Amino acid sequence: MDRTSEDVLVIGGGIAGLTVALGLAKEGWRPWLIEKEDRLGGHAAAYVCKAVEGECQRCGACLVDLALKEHASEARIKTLVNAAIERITPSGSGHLAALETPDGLVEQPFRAVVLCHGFTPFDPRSRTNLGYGRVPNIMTGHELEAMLKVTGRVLRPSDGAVPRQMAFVQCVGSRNARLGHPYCSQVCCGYALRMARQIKNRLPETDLTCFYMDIQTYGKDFPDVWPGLGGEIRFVREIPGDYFSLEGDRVGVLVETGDAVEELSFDLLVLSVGMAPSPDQDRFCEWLNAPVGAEGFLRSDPDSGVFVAGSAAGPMSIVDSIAHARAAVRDVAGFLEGRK
Amino acid sequence: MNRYAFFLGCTIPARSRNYEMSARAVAKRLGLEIVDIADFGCCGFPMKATDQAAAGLLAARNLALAEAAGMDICTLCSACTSMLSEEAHRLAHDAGHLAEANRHLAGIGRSCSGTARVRHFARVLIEDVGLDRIRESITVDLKGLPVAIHYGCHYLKPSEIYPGWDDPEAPKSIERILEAIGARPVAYAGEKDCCGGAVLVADEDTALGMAKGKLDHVKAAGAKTLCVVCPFCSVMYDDNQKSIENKFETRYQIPVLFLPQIMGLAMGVDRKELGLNMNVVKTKQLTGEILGQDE
Amino acid sequence: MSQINPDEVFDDFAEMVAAEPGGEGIRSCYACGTCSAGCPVRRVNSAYNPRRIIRMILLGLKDRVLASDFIWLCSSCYTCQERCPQGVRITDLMTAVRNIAVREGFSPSGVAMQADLIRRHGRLYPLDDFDHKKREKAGLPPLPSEIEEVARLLETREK
Amino acid sequence: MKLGEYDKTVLVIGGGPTAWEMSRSLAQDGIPVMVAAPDDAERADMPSGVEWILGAQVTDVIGQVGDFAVWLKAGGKRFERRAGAIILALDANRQPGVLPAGAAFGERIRAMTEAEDVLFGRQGHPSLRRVIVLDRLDGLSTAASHERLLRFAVRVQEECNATVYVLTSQVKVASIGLEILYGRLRDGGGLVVKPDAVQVETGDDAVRIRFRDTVLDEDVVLEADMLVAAEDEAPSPELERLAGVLRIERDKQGFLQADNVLRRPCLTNRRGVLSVGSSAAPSTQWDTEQGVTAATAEIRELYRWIEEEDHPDTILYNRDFCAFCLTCFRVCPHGAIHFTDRPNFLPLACQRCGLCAAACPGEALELVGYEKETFFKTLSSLKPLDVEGSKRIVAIACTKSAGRVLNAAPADAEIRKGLAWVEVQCAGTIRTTSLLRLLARPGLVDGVLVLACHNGNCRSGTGTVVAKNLVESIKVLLRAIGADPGRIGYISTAANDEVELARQITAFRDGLR
Repeated sequence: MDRTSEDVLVIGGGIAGLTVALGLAKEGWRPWLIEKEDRLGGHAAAYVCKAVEGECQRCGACLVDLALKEHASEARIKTLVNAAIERITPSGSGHLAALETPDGLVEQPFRAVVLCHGFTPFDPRSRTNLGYGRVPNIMTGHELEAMLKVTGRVLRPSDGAVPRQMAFVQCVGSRNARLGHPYCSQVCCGYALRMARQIKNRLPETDLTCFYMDIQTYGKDFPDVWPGLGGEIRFVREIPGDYFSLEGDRVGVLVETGDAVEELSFDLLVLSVGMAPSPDQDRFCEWLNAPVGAEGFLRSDPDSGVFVAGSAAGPMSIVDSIAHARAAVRDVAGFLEGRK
Repeated sequence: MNRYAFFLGCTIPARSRNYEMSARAVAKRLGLEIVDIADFGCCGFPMKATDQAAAGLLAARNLALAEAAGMDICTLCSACTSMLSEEAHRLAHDAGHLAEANRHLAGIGRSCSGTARVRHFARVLIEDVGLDRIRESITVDLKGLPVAIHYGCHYLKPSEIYPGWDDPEAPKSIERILEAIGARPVAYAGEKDCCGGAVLVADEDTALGMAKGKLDHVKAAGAKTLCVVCPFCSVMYDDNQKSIENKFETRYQIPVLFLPQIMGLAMGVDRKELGLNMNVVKTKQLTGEILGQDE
Repeated sequence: MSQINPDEVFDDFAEMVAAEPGGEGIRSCYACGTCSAGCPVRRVNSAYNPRRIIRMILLGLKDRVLASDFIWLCSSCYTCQERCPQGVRITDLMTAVRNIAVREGFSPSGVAMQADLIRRHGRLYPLDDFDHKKREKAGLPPLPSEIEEVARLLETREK
Repeated sequence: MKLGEYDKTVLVIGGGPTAWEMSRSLAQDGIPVMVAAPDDAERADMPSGVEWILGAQVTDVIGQVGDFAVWLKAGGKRFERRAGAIILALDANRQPGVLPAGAAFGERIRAMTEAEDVLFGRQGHPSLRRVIVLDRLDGLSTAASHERLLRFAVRVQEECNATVYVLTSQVKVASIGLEILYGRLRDGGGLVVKPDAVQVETGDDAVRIRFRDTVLDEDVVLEADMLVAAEDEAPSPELERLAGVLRIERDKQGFLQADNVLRRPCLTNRRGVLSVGSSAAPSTQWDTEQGVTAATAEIRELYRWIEEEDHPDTILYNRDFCAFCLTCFRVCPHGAIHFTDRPNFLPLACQRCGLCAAACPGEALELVGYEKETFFKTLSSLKPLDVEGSKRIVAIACTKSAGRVLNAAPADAEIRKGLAWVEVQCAGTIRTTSLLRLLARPGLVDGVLVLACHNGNCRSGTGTVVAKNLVESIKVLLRAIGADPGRIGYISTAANDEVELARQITAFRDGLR
C-alpha cells in the first residue's frame, strides 16, 4: 500500500498530538499536525520540572520536550502552527478539511482525523464564591506552574513577598456535579503535591496546607512518598466555605473543624483547578459527529475514521496521554490498513 | 410605564409601615404605578417549615390574583419575594405541579398559568426605572453618606429562581442605587451574612448572636447607617438593636433605614412621609446631618 | 461520650427524606464540608452543623434527627445551597426534614403557632382596629383585616 | 543455541484476561502470537491464530528484539522456541488488606474474591440486609483496587439489594468512569465513610463493626450480615522469577517496570521486552486497554525499525585488552551483551548508553562515535578565553536533558558563558580518564561539570547514579593529591528545568577559584 498518499489530520500539537503524529510517521504514514498556537507542546510545555534534590517526581512534564526533540528530526510529519480549522466536511470515504494557515486557506482531504485538542483548565471565575480575581493572592495551579517554570521561585502576586503560609485547595472544578463535571481530573493531586514538595524543599520555613476530599494515588512512587508527606504538608480533609481578603492582603478562608468553624489565613492560596473539555470540542463534535462520553469528553468513532487521543478524551496525566496516544496510533493505522 | 401589583405580605402593613410609606413615596416620585390588590394574603413563607405544599399553594393563590389583574408583582419583603418567585418558577417549569396547584385553586374558584413575574422593589427600580431616572430625581446632596448595605438572603437566593439577577457572592445592585443617589456604600466584613431573622422563632439567642456579628462589623467599618430591603432584617437590626446592646453589653446606635427611606431623603421627601419617625433607632440626628437642619 | 448503636439505625430513613421535595439530592453528598464551613448560623451556634445532619440522615438516625432542636436552627439563607459542589439543595433539604418532623409530631410551638395564625386569618398578623387607625393616620390605603379565602383554600386542600 | 534468525512471533506470558486481550490485539494486526500460560486452564474463546501453551514456564531467554531464543517448560518437557518480542501480561495477584485486630476470615468476614463467589456464584444470591466493605485505611489503595471495590459494592446493591457501607480512607477515582461509578454507589443508597479506630466483632447472627465517624465525630456501631475485605492489586508472584530470567527492572512494589516515566506505558529496560496491565503497575480496565493497544503499536514500530533501518555495530571491541571479566555483561542495563567466548554486543538491543565502555577496566570497549569523534574533538578545539577573569567550564551533558537546554539557550545566555560542552547519550558513558584529561588542562579548563538526568528519569536507569558516583570518586582523588575538588561538579537536570540548571551552573562558576 502506498502509505504516502494516506493523509491523516492530527488536530492539536500537545503531547497527545505529537505522540500520535510521531507514531504514525514511524509507521510510514504522512500525518498533518495542526496547531492553533504559534508553538507545539500544548499545556504541558509550560509545566515545570518538579524534581526534588535530583530525584525525579515522575510528573512527566519533560516528556513533552523529548517529543518535541523527536518531532524536530521527523521529516514525514507536515506541521502547521498558527493554523486554525475553518471546517471539516465529509467527502467520499474521508473528510475534507479547510485549514486557515499563515499562508492562506488550504483545502485538503484526509482519510482519518485524530482529535488531540486537549482540555481547558477550569476557570475559577465561574464560581464567584472562590474569590478568584476578587481576592488578592489567590492563584490557580497552572499559574503556579508557570511561575515556578519561568522564575524558579514562588512569590505573592500582590507584593512579591515570599509566602510563609501557603495553601492548596483541591478539586476546584472537578468532582463537581453542579458544574456537570462528574469526574476526578486525575492530575491535580499529583501536580499540587509535587509542587508543594518542591516548594517545601526550597522554602523549608514555609508552612503548607492542603484542603482536600480524597488524595488520589499518582505515579508509581506514591507508596514511597505518601507516608512521609504528612510531615511536610498539613492535610485538612475540608473544603473551605468562604474566601476573603484580610489585613496585609492575606487570604482568609472559613473551614469546618468538627466542633466549630475556624478562620484560617494564608499569604498565598492556590486553587488546584481541574480539567474541562476544550471549547473547540463542540465544533469538532458537530463537524464529525463524534460521540460524547459520560464525563462530557469526546470518544473515538473508528468506523468513520474519527479518533480521539489524550485529554480530549477525558482528564488524564501526561503519562496517560502518551499511553492513550500510543494506543490511538495502532487504531488509526489499523483503520488506514482497512482492518478493524 | 408598567403597573405593578404591590405585594406587602403580612409583616409590612402591620409592623413595618415606614417601609411601605417610603416605598410608596419613592414610587410616586419616580412615576411607578403600584396597585393594591386587597385579596393578597400571606405569601406562604411562614408555613414552609411545617407544610411546604401548603406554603406553595398560598403563593400560587397570590400569583393567580396578580395574573387575573394582568400585572407583575412588585414586592418589598425579601421572604415574600423568594417564596412567590420560587412558586412562580415551579409553576412555569413543572407542568405536573401547575396542574396540582390549579386543582386546589379551583376549590376557591381561582386558577393560574404560572406567567406572573415577581420582582423585588429594588430590582424594579434598577430594571424598569433605571439608574439615570433615579439620578435625575435627586434634589438633596447626601454628600457621600457612608452606608453599610445588608442585602440579606432571599433578595438574592436561591439564585436559580432569580435568573439574570445579582450575584449572591458579590452583589452590586443596591450599591449601584446608593451610588446613584450620592451615598457612599462602605465595605465591611461579613457583608453577605444572614440577619438570623428566620431563627428567631426557634432560638432567640442564636438569632440575636447572628445580628450582633453584623452590627459589630458595620460599626467597625464606620458606616452612619445600615440599609436594608426586608422587614425581617429590619426587625433583627432595628427593633432588636436595643436588646442586642443589653444582652451583649455593648452599644451601637446605628440607624437602620429601608432603601426607599434613604432614597426618599435624597429626593427631598419629608421625614414623616418616609416614616422615619417610626424607626426604632432614632434617625433624627442622621437626617439632621443630611438635611443640615434639626427638626 | 455518646455512641451510635445499631438499634438507632433505620435503613429507610434516607429513602424517606430523599422522597420528600427538597430531599432528592441528599445522596450526592461528598461530606466535603463546604456547607458547614460557610454557615452563618453555625458560626454563632455550633449545635447546628448541616454536614453532620446529612451524615446522620444517611446513616439512618431517624429519631435523633426528627426529635432534635438543631433541624429548626437553619436560617434558610441558602449560602450552603448556593455553594454545594454536588448541587445538594441543603436549605430545601432542611425544609423537607422539618416537614417530616412535623408530620411525625415534632415541632416547636412557635412554628405551629405561625401556621395556625395563617390558617385562621390568612395573615401572620391579622390587622386589628389599632392597625387600621395607624395606617389611616399614616395615609396608607385600607386593607382587609383577614383573608378568609386562605382558610378556605387550606381546608379544601386538607379534605 | 544460536542467534541470528529474525522471527516475528511474539511470546505473551500470562494466562488470564490481560494475556488474552494482548494476544487478541496482536493477532488482529496479523502478528503471530505464542502464549505461555502458567496455569493449565483451557479457554474456550481463544483468539484464532494464537498458539496457547498451557502450564508453561519460561526458564531462560537470550538474544535481542526480533531474535530471542526462549526455553520453556511445559507438560514435563523442556523445549526451545524463538520469538521476536516478549510481552509480560500476567494478571494481578489479589490480596486482602490486613483485618483489624481480633477479626478473622470466616462465614461473615470474607475477602472480596471469595465474597464474589459466595454472593454471585452459582448458588445464587443469599438475601442480605447490610454489607460492609472494608478497605485498607492507610491511603495506599489505587484507582485499580477501587474500580473493583466500587463495582463489587454496586453489584451487591443492585443484585442483593442490600445497604452497602464502604469504609476507606481515600476514595480513589482517578481513572475514567470511576467517579460515575462512585455516584451510582451513592445513588443506590451506599454510604462511604472515612473512619478512624476500626474494630470488628463477629457474632453468630451478624458481624459488628465499631468505628469513629470523623464527620459525626462520634463512635458508630453498625451491624451487617457480611464484612468484605477489599483487595490490593499486587504483583503476580511469577514476576520476581521472570524479572530474573529476563534481566528486567522491577519497581519497589515488584511490578515489571522501573518507576521511570520514560518506560510508561509498556516499556522495560530491554528493547522488545514489554510489560502490560497489572504486570507493569496496578491497572484499571482503562489502563490495561491502553497498555495492551500501545504495546501492539510498539511491536509494529519495532519490527518496522528492524526491517527498514540498518543496524551498525555500536560498540568497538578490542580483544587484546579484554580480561573476560564480565563487567560489561553485568553493567549493561539493556541486556544487550550476549557472552560466548567473548562479549557479543547485540546492535538491536544496545541503546548506546556506553555504560559498558565506561566500566570496562581494560578500556577494551568504545562507544562508536563518542570518544574520538566528539570528546577529543571538542577538547582539541578549545582555545583559551580572551575575556579577562572569565572562567572556562567544560561540561559533559546528557543529550536528553542538559544537552537540550544548552542547545536551546541563545549563544549570549548567562548559562553558556565560557561553557563548552560535549553531548553524550547517557552521562554513564563518561570515563574516569576523560574527566582527568580535562582536569589536567588548568590553563584551558577551569572547571568540569557532569550534567546528567534526575535520578528516576534516566534512560539507561543507572547512568545517572554511575555518573554521580564517578564525580564523587574524582573529588576524593583530587583531595588526596591536594588539588581543588571544587573544580569538578555534578548537576542533575531535565529538558524543562532550564531555570534551575542555570542557577546551579552559575553557582558552580562563581565557586571556581
